[in-house]
This record gives sequence, C-alpha cells and structure tokens, in this order.
Amino acid sequence: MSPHTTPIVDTHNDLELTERILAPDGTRLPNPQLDRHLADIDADVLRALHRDMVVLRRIDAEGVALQRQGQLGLWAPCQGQEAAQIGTARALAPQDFVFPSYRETGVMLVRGAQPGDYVRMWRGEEGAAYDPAVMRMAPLQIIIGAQTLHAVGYGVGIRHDGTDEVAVAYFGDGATSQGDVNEAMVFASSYRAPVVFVCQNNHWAISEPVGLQSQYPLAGRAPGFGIPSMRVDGNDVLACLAAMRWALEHARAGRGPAYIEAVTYRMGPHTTADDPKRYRDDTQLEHWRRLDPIARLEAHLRAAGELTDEHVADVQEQADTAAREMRAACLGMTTRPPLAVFDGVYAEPHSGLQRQRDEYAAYLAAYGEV
Amino acid sequence: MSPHTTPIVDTHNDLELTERILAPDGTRLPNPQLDRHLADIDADVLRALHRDMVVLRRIDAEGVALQRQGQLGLWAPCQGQEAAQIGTARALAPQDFVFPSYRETGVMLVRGAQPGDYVRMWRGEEGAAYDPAVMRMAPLQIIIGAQTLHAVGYGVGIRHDGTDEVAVAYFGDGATSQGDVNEAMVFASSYRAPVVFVCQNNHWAISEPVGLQSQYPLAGRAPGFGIPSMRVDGNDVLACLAAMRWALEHARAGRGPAYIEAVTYRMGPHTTADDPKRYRDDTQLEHWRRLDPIARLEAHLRAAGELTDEHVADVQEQADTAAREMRAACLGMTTRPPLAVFDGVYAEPHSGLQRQRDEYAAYLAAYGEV
Amino acid sequence: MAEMTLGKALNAGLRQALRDDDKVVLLGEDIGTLGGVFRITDGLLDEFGAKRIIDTPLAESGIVGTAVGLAFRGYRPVVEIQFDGFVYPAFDQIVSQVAKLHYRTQGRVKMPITIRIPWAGGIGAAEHHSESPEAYFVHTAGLRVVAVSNPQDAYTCLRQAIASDDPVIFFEPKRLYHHKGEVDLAASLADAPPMGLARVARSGTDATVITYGAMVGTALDAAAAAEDDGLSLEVIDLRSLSPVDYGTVAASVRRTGRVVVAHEASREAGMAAEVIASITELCFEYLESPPLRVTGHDIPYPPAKLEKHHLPDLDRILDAVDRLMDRPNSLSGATDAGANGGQR
Amino acid sequence: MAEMTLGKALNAGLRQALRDDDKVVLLGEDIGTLGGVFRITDGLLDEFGAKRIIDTPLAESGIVGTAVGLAFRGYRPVVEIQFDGFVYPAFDQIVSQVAKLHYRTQGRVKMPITIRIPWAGGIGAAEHHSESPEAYFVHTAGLRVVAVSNPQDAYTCLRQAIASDDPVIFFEPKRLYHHKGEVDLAASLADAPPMGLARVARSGTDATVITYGAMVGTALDAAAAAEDDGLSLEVIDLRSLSPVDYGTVAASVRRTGRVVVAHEASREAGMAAEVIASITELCFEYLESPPLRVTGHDIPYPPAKLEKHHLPDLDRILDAVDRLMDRPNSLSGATDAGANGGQR
Ligand SMILES: Cc1ncc(C[n+]2csc(CCOP(=O)(O)OP(=O)(O)O)c2C)c(N)n1
Ligand SMILES: Cc1ncc(C[n+]2csc(CCOP(=O)(O)OP(=O)(O)O)c2C)c(N)n1
Ligand SMILES: [Mg+2]
Ligand SMILES: [Mg+2]
Repeated sequence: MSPHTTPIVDTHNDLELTERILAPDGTRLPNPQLDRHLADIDADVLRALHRDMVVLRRIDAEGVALQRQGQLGLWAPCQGQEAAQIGTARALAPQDFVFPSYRETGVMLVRGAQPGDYVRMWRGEEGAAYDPAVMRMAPLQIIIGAQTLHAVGYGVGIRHDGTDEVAVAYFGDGATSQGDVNEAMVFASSYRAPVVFVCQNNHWAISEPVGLQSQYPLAGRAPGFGIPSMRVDGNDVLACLAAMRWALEHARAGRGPAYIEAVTYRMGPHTTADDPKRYRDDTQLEHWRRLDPIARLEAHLRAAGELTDEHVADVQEQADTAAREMRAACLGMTTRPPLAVFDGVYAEPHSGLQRQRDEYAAYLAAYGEV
Repeated sequence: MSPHTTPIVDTHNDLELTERILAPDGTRLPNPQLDRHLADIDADVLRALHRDMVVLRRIDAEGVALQRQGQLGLWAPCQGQEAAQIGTARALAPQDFVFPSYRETGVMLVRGAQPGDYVRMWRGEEGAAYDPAVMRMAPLQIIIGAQTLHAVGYGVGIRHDGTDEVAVAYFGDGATSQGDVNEAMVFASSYRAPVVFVCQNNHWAISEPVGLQSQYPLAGRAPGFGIPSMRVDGNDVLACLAAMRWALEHARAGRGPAYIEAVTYRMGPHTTADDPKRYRDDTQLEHWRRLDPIARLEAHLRAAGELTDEHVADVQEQADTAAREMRAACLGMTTRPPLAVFDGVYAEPHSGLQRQRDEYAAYLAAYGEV
Repeated sequence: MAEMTLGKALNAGLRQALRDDDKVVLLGEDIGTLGGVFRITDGLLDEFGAKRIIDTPLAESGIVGTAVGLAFRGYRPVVEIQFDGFVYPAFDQIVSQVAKLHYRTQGRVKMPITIRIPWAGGIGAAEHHSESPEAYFVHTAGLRVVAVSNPQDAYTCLRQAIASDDPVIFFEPKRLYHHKGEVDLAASLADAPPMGLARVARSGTDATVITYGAMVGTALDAAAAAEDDGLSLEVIDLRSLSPVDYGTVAASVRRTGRVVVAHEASREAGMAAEVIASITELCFEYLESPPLRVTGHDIPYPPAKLEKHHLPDLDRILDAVDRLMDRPNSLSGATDAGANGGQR
Repeated sequence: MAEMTLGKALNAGLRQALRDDDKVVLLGEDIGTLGGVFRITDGLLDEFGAKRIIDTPLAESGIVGTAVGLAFRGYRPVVEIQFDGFVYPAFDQIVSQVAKLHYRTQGRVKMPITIRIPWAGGIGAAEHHSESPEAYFVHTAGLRVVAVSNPQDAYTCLRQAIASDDPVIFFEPKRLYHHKGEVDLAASLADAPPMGLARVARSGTDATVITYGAMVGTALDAAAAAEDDGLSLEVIDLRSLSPVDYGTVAASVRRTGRVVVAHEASREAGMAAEVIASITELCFEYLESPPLRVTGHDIPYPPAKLEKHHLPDLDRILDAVDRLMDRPNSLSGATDAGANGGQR
C-alpha cells in the first residue's frame, strides 16, 4: 500500500464533499446513492419533519430564555443543528437505543421527551432527566466521547440477544479527538456490533474550530477502522434522514457499524456560559444563516405547494405550546429533600454511607432542618 | 463522500498488500516508489545490515537464556522482527529521538546500547536501562501506546526549536487499539509535528491475533487522520529501510507526520512468561519461518556473490562476543543499596518522603542492615 | 471441601457465576484461548463459548466502556484488567461512568460490573505490574472495593461481587495465585457472610493488626512470631475496603487498645490513613498508643531487585508492634525534628 | 501591591512565568483565542503567540502525553485541564508517566510539568464540573500537589509550581476565581515562603481547623463566628497537599489539642484521613479529643440544587467544633450501633 491521505478540506467549503438531497434553495437534487432510502417520503412526512424542527427551535430558544432568567444553571443550544438531529433521529426504529451527548435536544424530542425532561438536568434537579428505559435513550453525557463506548457495549449485547435493534451514538466534531471515540470504532468494528456513529460536525468545540481537531473530513476516519462512512449535508434534513436509514439498515442487517458525519453549524454559543464573539466573526455566521435547515425545507415545501401560511401558523402555535409546557414544568419543579443527596449511590446497603446519612440526618434534625 | 471501507485483509496473505524490495527468495524487485531511497545502498551497507540482524538475533537468544537461568525477571524476544527493527532504525539520523515500546532490542542496538543496557531493566536493577539523552532514546515503555504521545510532544518541541530532527514512536499492532495511539495521530496531524509512527505488526498481542484489533490493514488508519502511510514487508530489511527513509524525509521536510506499518511476525513467545503453544499452531510459524528476514538478505547477498562463508563466520563471532559481553555485564551487576529505593522520586526535597527515608534508615540501622 | 489454589478458586467462582446467570459475560485481554495471563479464566471459553468469554482489543477504557454499555443492556459484565498498572487508562470510565451512573439515574440504570484486578507486588515483576491502586477506588463514591486473601474468600467474594447490583473493584493478590487452601465449592451464597464484612483471621489481646490481601499472611506470620515473644496479636482481614466493616474493627480495637494498619500501597492518603482516622473517631478513648501505619513508601513501585525494601514484611510489622507496646508515642518525638526540618 | 481577583492573579502568574523562561509553554483546550473558559489565560496568546499558548485537540490524555514529550525535549509545559472532572482521561499519563519518569530514569529525565485544574464545587455547575480529585494525586508518589485559597498564593504558588523541576498538580478553587485580594506582583520568588509550607491563616488557642482551597474562607468565617461564642479557633491553610507541612500542623495541634480537618472532597480515604492519621502519629499524647472530619459525603457530586447538602459549610464546621469541645468521644458511642448495624 502506498502513501496517501484523504484530501485536505477547506472548512469554508465543507459542504462540497457532502451528500445532499435538498439544495440550499430547497431544490430537490437527484442522489443515486440515497434516493432509495426516501421512496416513502411524501408531503405529510416532510411537514412532520418541518414541524419537528420548528418545535425544536422554539424549545431551544425557551431553554436559553429560562437560563437567562435564572431558572436553569446552563443550556446547550442546538440552533442550526435541527436537521442533523431530527433527520437522523426520525430514521430510528422504536427499539433502537440512543447514547447522546448533551446537545441532543432534538433527539430527545423525537424519542418522546416530556416537557420537564428538557430542563430537569440543566436546572440541577437530577443527574438524568428521564428514564432511559422508557425513552430508550441513555442520560445526557457530559464527558466528551464516553458514550460512544457505551453504545458499542449495548450493541454487543444486541448481537448477543440476536435482535434487530441498533445502538446509536451521537457526538461532536471535537469528540472525535478523544481516545474513547477511537476505541469505540475499534471495538465496534472488531465485534461487528450493530452501532451507528453520528458525528455532528458543527464546526466548533467551544472556541476551537474543527480544523484544530482535523484538517481532513472526519468521515474519512471510519474506513480506516473498517467502518463504512458517509458525509452528509447536516442542514439538509432529507439527506440526514436518508443517510441514517442507510447506516441503520447496514447495522441492522448484521454488517457491523456505520458512521455518519453530518456537516452543520452551531449558530448559537457553545452554552449559555459562552461568548462566541470572542472567537468567531459574523461572516461565517452569515454564510451559515443562508444555509438554515428549516428555511431550506420550507422553501422546498412552498415550491411544491405543500406548505400554507395557515399550516405554518399552526406549527408555530404547537411550538409555542411546547415551550409554554416546558416553562411550566420547569417553574413547577420542586427540589428533592436534603437527604435525597444520599439516594441511589448504591443499589444495595453500604454501611459507611448509611452511617454518614444517619449522621447528617441527626445534624439536620439538631438544627431543625428536617 | 460515499460509503467505503478499505478492503478486508486475509491475515494469512498479509504480505500481498505490502511494499517490497526483496522477494522471500532474496531476489531484488523493482519498486518505483522506494527505489530512490536505496540509491546509496551497496554491498557494504547490506553486509552491515546483515551483521546487525545476526548480532541482534544472538543477543535476543542470550536474553532468553539469561532469563531461563534466573538472571532476568523477564525478556521480550524480538526474533523474527530483526528486519523491521534494524531496517527502520538504520534509517534514523543521529539527532532523531526514539520512543520505543519494550521489544525494541534491535533499535537499542542501532542506537549504541552498551552490553548491560539490554538487561538492566529486565533484571530489575533499574527502571530505565540507559541514559535517554545519550542514546537519544526514551526508556522502554511498558504501558501500551503511551510513548506515542511522548513522541508527538517531542516533535512539537522540535518544530518549536526549528531543527531538522524527527521524533519516532515504535509500537505494536495491539497498541493501535489504545486511545493514546489514536490521540497521538490527532495531535501529530493537527500540529504537523515531525513524527514518524512505526507500527510493527507482528500478528500478535500476546495471544490475540491482529484480526481482533483490526480486520483491515493498520496502515489504512493513518490517512483518515491526515497522515500518509505505507505498509511494508517487515521481514524485508531493505523495504523497511527505504520506507523509513521516505517517512523521515517527509517529516524532516516539515510536511508533518508519517506512518509505517511493518508486517512481520513474532516467532517467539510474547515474553519468556508466555506459552504460545496455547494459542497458535505450527503451520503459521512454519509459514513465517520461510520468510525469515536474515535468511532472505543472506540469499540476496549470496546470489550476488557478496557473502562468503568466512564473513558469515566472522559475523557469528561478533554476535557471540556481543552475547558474551552482555552476559558478563548482567552477571556482574550489583544491586543498589536499600535506601536507593528513595532516590530520584523527586528532583527537589520533599519533606514527607525525607521523613520516611529517615525512618527507614533508622529501622535498617536498628536491625543492623545499614 | 476441596484443596485448591487461590487462582483455581477464582476460576471456579467465575465458572459458577457463569452457570448461575446467563447474563454474566467476561471481557478482557487474552482471557479466551489463552485463559488469561494468569490462567484465571482457563477453560471457560470451552465451556461457555466466545459470546460469553470475550477477548477484547487492547484498550482498557474500551473494555470498561463496553462493559458499561452491556450493563445498560441488562448484562452483568466481569472485566479482567490484565495487571494492576493497566487499570489507569480505564480510570475515567470507572470514576465518571461506572461509579456514577446509578446515582445519576437515581437507580434506574444498574451497573453490576465486576472489575477484577490482579494486584500488588512481591513477584519481581517489571514496572507497572505491581501497583496497589486500591485507595483510588475506595475514595471513589459509588464503587465497592473488595480484596481477598485466601482461596475460600476468593471463591465466595467473587461470586458475591458478580451477584451484587453494584459495581465492585475486585483485587486479587497475584502473589497468592498459587497459594493453596480449602474451599467449599458447594456452599450456597446465601449462607456466606455478606461481602462487606471483615474477618478476624486470628484472635489476640495485646494489639490489632489490620490488613488485607497478601499482607494478611504476613500479619499472621508476625502474630505467630510475636507469640513466641509472649505477645498476643489479633489479625483482621478487612476483605471489604469499601465499605470497611468498622463494627468488627472497632470491637477489636476497643479490646486491644493498640493498632497497626498494614498495606503494600504507599502511605500518603492511603487506605491505612482512612482506617486510622476512622478508628480514632470511633475508639479514641480506648487507644493506648497512636495507631501506626506499616506501608509501602511514598515512592513509585521500585525495580524488582529493590522491592523487598518497599514491601512491608514481618519484621516491619513486628517493629511497629514493638513501638506500640514498649514505647508509646516514641514516634511523636522522633519525627518532630523531621517534620519541622526539610519543609520543602 | 495591587488588588485583583484570584483569576487575574493566576493570569499574572502565568504571564510572569512565560516572561521569565521561554521554555514555559501552555497547553489546553480553548486557552488561546478564548483565553480559557475561565479566562485565566486571557491575553496570553496575544503576548506570547501560538507557539507558546497552544490550543489542543479535545483529548486530555493527549494533552498530558504531549506535555510529557515536551518535557523530554526540555520544555516546562503548563497544562490547563478545563474542569476538574475532565482530568480522569489523563489519569494514566499522569500516574504512570508524569509521576514516574523521574524515578524510572533515576533523575535523568525531569518532568517539570504543571497541571492546572479549576477545581471543586459550589458554583451550581452540571455534573463532572465540581469534582475534588486531590486525594488521588496526593496518594500518587512522584507528584506534588498544591491547592490555593487566595490571590497572593495563587500568584506565588503558581510561579513556584512552574519553576519547580517536579510535576505539580495545581488546584484552583473555581468558586474563588472572582474573589479579590492584595497581590504583590513585584516580590521575587526567592523571598516567598517555599511551596511546601502551610500557612496559619488565623491564630487561635482552643482548636485547630485544618483545610485548604475555598474551604479556608469557610473556616475563617467559622472562626469569626466562634469568636462570638468565646471560642478561639486556629485556621491552617495547608496550601501544599503533598507534601503536607506537618511541622506547622503539629505545632498547632500540640497547642490546641483539638482538630477539625475539613474539605469538600468525599471522606473515605480522603485528604482528611491522611492528615488525621499523621496527626495521631505525631501528636497523640497532645490530643484531647478525637480529630474530626468535616467533608463532603461519600456520594458522587450531587445535582446543583442539592449541593449545599453535600458541601461542608460554616455550620457543619462549628458543629464539629462543638462536638470537639463539649462532648469528647460523643461519636464513639453514637456511631457504634451504625458501625455494627447495616454491615453489608
Ligand atoms: C472529557 C471532557 N473534556 C472536556 C470537556 C469540556 N467540553 C465540554 S463541551 C466541549 C466541546 C465539545 O465539542 P464537540 O465534541 O464538537 O461538541 P459540541 O459542543 O460542538 O456539540 C468541551 C471541550 C468535557 N465535557 N469533557
Ligand atoms: C495499558 C496496557 N495494557 C495491557 C498491557 C499488557 N500487555 C503487555 S504487552 C501486550 C500486548 C502488546 O501487543 P502489541 O502492541 O502487538 O506489541 P507486541 O507485544 O506484539 O510487540 C499486552 C496486552 C500493558 N502492558 N499495558
Ligand atoms: Mg462541535
Ligand atoms: Mg504485536
């Protein structure tokens, strides 16, 4: 084998190398590779995707607002990534199990999150916002990349059990540098585990541009591990849906893991604690604003005469309702009692912790707090 | 970018995909890619490479013998990997700095190890066998893959200093699964550090065949990280030399890291503590015995009329001398005094450790041991 | 009852656990065909097949992270870390995931993972093969930590660890792998003492030696030697390092009033510090002299030829006992100068 | 003298170290253009350029491993770990390489690496952003561990850490980043107290409260409150956690006879256990009551809304002091049942 490398990507022209279904102006493009995964997509499905994205953007904005108002400790906005999240998540089967990072609000929405689920962790009430078994989704993961290995282990379990489920790991462009993510590819490939890796390349890891992690397409890493990969326009919800269907089909058929890089852009700050003005300029933002995923699908639907103003108003109404419910759930939350700090550390009794709990209970009682 | 993976390799036909200069029977093959790196190779150089390999094999055998006789705690034989180690190491410039694993006896030889250096660590006398600054070689590394990051850091330092040195990391096929090795590729690529990665794929990580780590050529991983790579016949000393020259030239010229996979075979046990009969059969061993690196170069030299029996006998004599000297150095070693356990923990005084040292000194004195 | 080595007892424990519950799967480097570098998983691949005895790629974080995923899926993974010094690459997955997921999810996601670690020194090994990292895990809330000292406990505690719904770091003193003892393979787990309890390995009245793992044997030897000098030492084998069974410990200390805590691990913020701080809290008025630590020095594990000057042995335990008995507070004077001196 | 926040003092310390020695380089995530998520490296990229202020890919083992290589090359790398909870992926490189390479090479290879860690809780952060991992590093021979509590020490100790030829784990109490104090930027390092020394933050006679980091402020508040009750508390800021300056500690304990050791980190095998075990060894006959620990519970760091029930506060310190003064040994009875009870 002779020396070669994958081509250098100019990150400003990132989308040149991606698979697409919808052009930025909404035009439907032929895609011999992906079209077969979209045979069943009709206007209803498109409108549902549109609604998901609109609702998601509204929920996301409400999260930011709640944080600004002191109701949440932090919020990690996903504005700009609606297509990447909704498109890939809508391809999932109910039995699939998702291992997200912390920014997958859209995936939560698709998995059926309840209004309070979006905020419970960010508010600091609980470590995990929802029941993983019910949502078929692991708790949000803050340690960058750690969840990718969990997905692989889950996938190994699926293979054991002989079912047709797939384990899905979501992670960012920054995460690709972590050892864990690479080990996850090694293990998934070695065991041919039914795992789909979804890398949302949103161009930033806090203040670091993706070029610091890699000057080459991230999707180009997977083949070296024996994992087929696809690089898609992450602001094209149909491309994301189709690519994810390809990946899931591959994994579900027992052919092992697959990898998707969805090239998108984080329009907001890293989190509400971040000030992106310190490290990026408006030109790039402007460039990506013109590639907005919701506007693109809207343009497509409008051109096809499948989107009325009434419908758009109705969707906006649904979005506002979702945001209202989320806000109400947030404001209505009560904090667990002091001794709850001791709950759930162990599944079985632990004498040392029991002693501490007793001591602290006595202390609180002595000071009239319990 | 569309889904693709590198081809599956049948590990029994591993060498099909490698670059070669010498056929197993010693015939010189044309190699348009590598030939230019061998322009200066004459019979003297070939005989020197041959001598290195013969001496190395003898030293290695002596290491095994010393361990069997209770003089060493452990020994990690490199039989079969002589070409991979000598070929790549002979390409180094004096100013280059090597970060080895624990099996690089051949690299030590090339770097000018003294007789005792081969055994000092394995005998349990010292943590490191030689002075890294003198040998321009870091201590042997036991934590799999850790040294690859050190090479990258060293390479970053070289770039800083603006010199033309190269940092070289040696590691095994098993090591490629470690997070650290992948992070090393990320960092080296991101900083375009002058680093050469040398993976000796000897087909085994203790009892695990390389197919468990990867069913695809390991050299295929590097390009995904933006690192050009080459897969060479690791039992062909000229191919190893030439490939390493290519890689070093690339790194030295400021074009960033390069990666070599030398496909070879561990003929002996993992270490003297291992019993390979438990996990591999003789057929494979037989197959690789026919690919012996020393025999191959000998055949080539003999066919060219460049190797006489006298010369071979002389080389064997040199090898025996080296082994004798190593044995003498080993048997002549004295263990440092008890309180040496406290030496070198810190570069500057540490009150806690000083107290312990004093206590232990007093204890030994009380019992007449010091 | 059968006589067998500690290694074989572990093998039997694994086999039994695999038979008892088909959710039990083993993961590790070289545990399949080879049966592990210490042969602890010998024969298990043949009996249970490659789906349950899983050779892994060479990456410890990968192994433990994969085990976490299997636990999410309802499995009970048993991980073998090949040597103590190779657990550190998995530290993040252990500390941030294995230890915290049950708490994070308020008990919804169980992490019944057992991480077996061939452990500690005394076998003349190369660097990184003789580490005693137990205090790191004891300090990590959410984990249980067990260290065995004999074949029977190896068999029983390993089965208990695997059966536990909590993650357990399970330390196996590798220098005792070939050490023999009686093991009751037929006894039911229900009859066994709970995993969290300490064991009085020898009763005595003058002082209590508290230890665990391979040092239990050393302490018993010390007690035998002390008996010749007319001293009666009680030896406690902690077995469980988190939680520590302070009921058993305190009862002994209240009787003897004198304590030595011994381990191979280095001293600063080690397990002995924990035990002594707790004993001081629980039994202060019963103490007749300051509890002493007999531990490895605060140095990286030394080269093999020097390890005997690092590892506490019988003599160092007896020396501490002497100081306890004859010269209470002898240290407080002796080390004073040291403490005030080289302060850097 | 200038008044500045602890964060600015660290920034000034880094700037001075970068000016003093051009072998000093900084590595970390987001430390360049952004100036770090806490702005501790603010402005340094502009002054020193991208060759010395190095934004790294997102991988902590990679960062520390790269620093090791730079140290091999003769550099003095200063690593920023973005938050305490993200140091664990680098644990192997720290414990097996950074801490051991000087010993392994008998002093031939120096590891003058400083690892800065924004540290501990109390800021209502998300999971993994409030960890107190100091005991892990204190237990690791070969490392020095420093934890600062005020702007002046932040400035001085950071410069000392960078100037030290040994690796230093440098803990910065993130909840004090905006806390202000006087800093003498002009003072020479040669005049400063050595890095290993503790500081008597307040003198007192009735009991000694030993702590470090942000808890020093809490202890001083407690001492002020106790004064109103007629109690005189001495507060010791350890500053250096490895080594601990037991000269200063023992001198105080011998005067007061009573000790509370306080920290945010969980209790089992934590730093307080180390300090208490050593105090017991060094000062046993001076102790009038058992030294007490006031620490975080042995739980993973809880969600933000509950953190106040985990973090020791003024009241918990005072409660411990009360127990020390009024009811010596009160605990030994009280916890007896607990210890003998739930033994699992
Ligand atoms: C192990 C670890 N290191 C550092 C961090 C701090 N951190 C949080 S998010 C982030 C950037 C992640 O970037 P990316 O993977 O691209 O995901 P994105 O935030 O863009 O969704 C960093 C460095 C962390 N959470 N975990
Ligand atoms: C972190 C770590 N995990 C496990 C080991 C135990 N171990 C020593 S060598 C080895 C196999 C290494 O295989 P490879 O990288 O192919 O190198 P080779 O031995 O073939 O030269 C293993 C698992 C180790 N030394 N370090
Ligand atoms: Mg990103
Ligand atoms: Mg190998």
